[in-house]
Amino acid sequence: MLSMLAQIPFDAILILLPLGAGMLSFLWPVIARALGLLTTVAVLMSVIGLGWQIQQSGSHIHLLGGWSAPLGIQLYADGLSLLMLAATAIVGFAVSIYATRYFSRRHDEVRFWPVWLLLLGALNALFLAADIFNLYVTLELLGLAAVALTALTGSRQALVGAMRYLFATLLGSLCYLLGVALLYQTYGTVDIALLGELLESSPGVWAALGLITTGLVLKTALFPFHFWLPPAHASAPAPVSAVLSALVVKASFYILLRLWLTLFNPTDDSINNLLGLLGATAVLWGSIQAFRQTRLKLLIAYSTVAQIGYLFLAFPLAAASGGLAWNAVAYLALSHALAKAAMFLTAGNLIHFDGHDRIADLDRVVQRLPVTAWAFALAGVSIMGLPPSGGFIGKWLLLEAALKQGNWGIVTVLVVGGLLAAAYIFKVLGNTFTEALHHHESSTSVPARMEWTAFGLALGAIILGFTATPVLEIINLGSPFSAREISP
Amino acid sequence: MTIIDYLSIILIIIGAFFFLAGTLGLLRFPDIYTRLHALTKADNLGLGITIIGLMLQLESIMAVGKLLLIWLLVLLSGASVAHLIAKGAVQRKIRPWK
Amino acid sequence: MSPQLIYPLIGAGLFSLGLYGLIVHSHLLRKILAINIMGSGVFLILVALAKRSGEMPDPVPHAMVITGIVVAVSATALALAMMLKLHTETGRTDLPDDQQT
Amino acid sequence: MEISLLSTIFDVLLGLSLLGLAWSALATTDLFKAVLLFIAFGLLMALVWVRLNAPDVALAEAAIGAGITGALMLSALARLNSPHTGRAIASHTTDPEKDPSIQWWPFISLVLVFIGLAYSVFTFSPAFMGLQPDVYSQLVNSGVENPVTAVLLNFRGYDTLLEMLVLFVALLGVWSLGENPAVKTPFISPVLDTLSRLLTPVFILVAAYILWVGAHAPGGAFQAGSILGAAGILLLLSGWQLRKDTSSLFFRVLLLAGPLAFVALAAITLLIQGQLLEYPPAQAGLLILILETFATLSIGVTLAALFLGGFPWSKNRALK
Repeated sequence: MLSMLAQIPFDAILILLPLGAGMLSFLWPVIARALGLLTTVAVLMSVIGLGWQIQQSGSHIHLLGGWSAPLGIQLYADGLSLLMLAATAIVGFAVSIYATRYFSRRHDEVRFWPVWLLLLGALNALFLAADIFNLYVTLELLGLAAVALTALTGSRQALVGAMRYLFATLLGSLCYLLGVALLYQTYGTVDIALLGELLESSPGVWAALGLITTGLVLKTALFPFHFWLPPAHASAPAPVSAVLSALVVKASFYILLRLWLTLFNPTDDSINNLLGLLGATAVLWGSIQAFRQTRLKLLIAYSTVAQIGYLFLAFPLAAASGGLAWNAVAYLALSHALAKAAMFLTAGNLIHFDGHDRIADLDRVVQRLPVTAWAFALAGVSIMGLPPSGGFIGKWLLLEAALKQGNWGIVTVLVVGGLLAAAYIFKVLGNTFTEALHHHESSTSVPARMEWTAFGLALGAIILGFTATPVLEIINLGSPFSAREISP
Repeated sequence: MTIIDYLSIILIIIGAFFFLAGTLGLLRFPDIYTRLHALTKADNLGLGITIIGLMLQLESIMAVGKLLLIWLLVLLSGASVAHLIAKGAVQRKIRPWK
Repeated sequence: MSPQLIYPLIGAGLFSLGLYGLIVHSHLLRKILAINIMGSGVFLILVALAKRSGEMPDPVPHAMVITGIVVAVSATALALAMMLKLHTETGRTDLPDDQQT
Repeated sequence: MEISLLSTIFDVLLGLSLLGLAWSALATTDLFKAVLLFIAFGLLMALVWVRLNAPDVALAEAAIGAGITGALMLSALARLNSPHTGRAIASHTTDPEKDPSIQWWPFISLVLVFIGLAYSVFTFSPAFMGLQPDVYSQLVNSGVENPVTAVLLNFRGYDTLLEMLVLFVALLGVWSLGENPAVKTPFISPVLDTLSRLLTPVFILVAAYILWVGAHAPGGAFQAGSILGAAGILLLLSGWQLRKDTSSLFFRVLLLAGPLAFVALAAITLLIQGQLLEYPPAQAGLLILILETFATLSIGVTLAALFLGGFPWSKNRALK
């Protein structure tokens, strides 16, 4: 029985299943909702299966078409890919449950499910890819699907946000592709592992490094390339915003991290420091902007800009502390995915309930929508980095790495960033207790399913605060961060 | 170089001359109708002559047929598109040059 | 100068030109044109460098570029449709700058 | 020597005219002119691909890069000009705020990007084989003789599967923006009508030929598909419409024929061979031809649907 389980190609299933389901839900819209839910459940199970396989036999390679590396394309899975796949599966599952009620009109449903399932497939394909050109194609699939979902409502803000997003994502992809072209034309392969063995310093490689990093940083919305993120994430429908903030921006960050770990190891510190500096600026700038917002969804979107900054703080630290900083990043990425998805879903609930998301007019939400208010508060705990939460563990690890090296700049940013996050979270929470000038006696009620999925995700972000040891063990399966520690 | 080769070269040069004349007409003629006239007429002729020149170089009858087909298709689409453009111009009440 | 040296330079030129156009122009159609020109530049660099293996060039970049061309037309179609929708909704063909706040 | 000097001059001229066309397409105030210059740019690009011994890319560029993209842009421009009235509004054909002078900061960064790229390109070694030897040595096992088709459909077939889905997602994105904008009365002309009637069979024949020949010579699914798409665009332009009783399911299946065949084959090979998209070498040629046929149909229908623009069925019909 177990040996049979070990034979099941979960990695291929993770890609084919959502893609196939996306197409079928387009052909037969009647079954789209059921098919979507079923698919996300199956994806969740497959991630568990893949995790079990990796735990049994280490990192996992799948030769596509039976052709091996330089000629063919490979799939590769280790602890890091597993972490991202798990985040995708969990958030995807929750968002799908949420969407079954959120998109209640047939007209919206028909347009949402096929694109969402294809986006899910693109995410899975991206986290399993081991080939930089294949990554380009998955990035494009992901980008166009994300833009299509952003524009779903067809409102003026959504269109403007989606258009800006489209240009940013296309520009990022082109820069990335040019970098890939230069690497291919220097070493004759697009396989990440092979490139990692071959790479040496040369002008072509430097140009490729610059282009790839710029392209991916643009797609990840690191300061100062964050301009496109708030309008897009704030104007999309709530489940889409959740996916965009929790998963899609992490996808390009994942590629950057992966390439940084395997390819651009020997680069000198100035680039690492630059990325760290941009990250620090993003933390401060994003948090201040978040605090200044008057609309809840924009506040959450700017909070994403800030939280992305934390991920980049690890780059200057990793040179000396290696695994510790990367573990922190992985943990932060996972807990941010859960917490931020929960926040956007609660914002969706509030809009559904009162028809607006003006923070000042959040009229006694605690009494009227207790579950949603709790969900927002719990997610806020993780975003602020208070114990016990996943966000706390991530920031604690990062703090440890910074203290070890005596990097007081980053320590300061971490502390100030946490305080600023507390400021904008409490700004929202405070308004949920008070009475607004205009009373809202909403007649619509929020479906229980929508409230509890948001709550579940937020609870997940809190639970991550108790599971540091097993989760870190899983992340380090197949030792994705080891290369860094070996090389001087 | 055989006599056939020389013939090809002469034909292709004549073809190129017609293209040049057609393009010159496109650039220098006063209004849309006369420009269309110069362009389609001279280019179709130029292409035909060029294609005859190229045909002399071919060995298989299939390839000759393909070239002929190309010429016919360009004739067909060139003539139709010229007509459509002219008709569009008439509908927009663009006066011919006098 | 061999074609494998001339055309990568032209490709680099097209990439930079497209980037410039994308930044300075506000009309959406022109931004879309600029993105397409940038893409052509990337494709040109990729294929021209493949010619270094002689009269039978490396086919892998050719396949990559065909993939890239199809991706480019998909993105262009989506961008044009969004531009038209934006135009019918707002009457504008550029992006307002006041979206940030 | 003389020949190579001549061809160098030709290459330089061709390259410079590419740059010139790109510059003027971006700089001209008239958008219609800009689009036309861009189409001319695409055609010159096709010529460059031929110069670089990349005939497959040349075909794809001429058909998709210049042809379909150009048609999409022209039609978008036409709709921009006359959304309701049918009269051209001058302010939308030209760029009102365009400042003809150069903006310095972007310009300086452009020059820097160019210098960096050019320098790194100069340092590349002059002879480099890439994966060419690997592809040619495995060509016998790929089932086709055209190396580009072998890479696209066999060695890197997974990329092609994802790429077809990119095209599909773009169509879904376009459709989610709304229904087809009110079908404007087509340009009625007996000449256009006759032309489309005459040319449609030729288009189909040429597409089939390009598809078939792709196994051993330049051509293949993408080129053939875009030719089919062009046929569809011509038909749409001459006023052809979907019959009201045509089942939308039929068209939806047609749209997805390529990706569906791909995913089905991927699943089957996964079950039988153990690896995704691993074809048994004996059947590889046949399997690739089948895949390409479905892909051609899908690409053709998708491109024509992209040209049409909006959702072609009314809301309630789509749900059946």
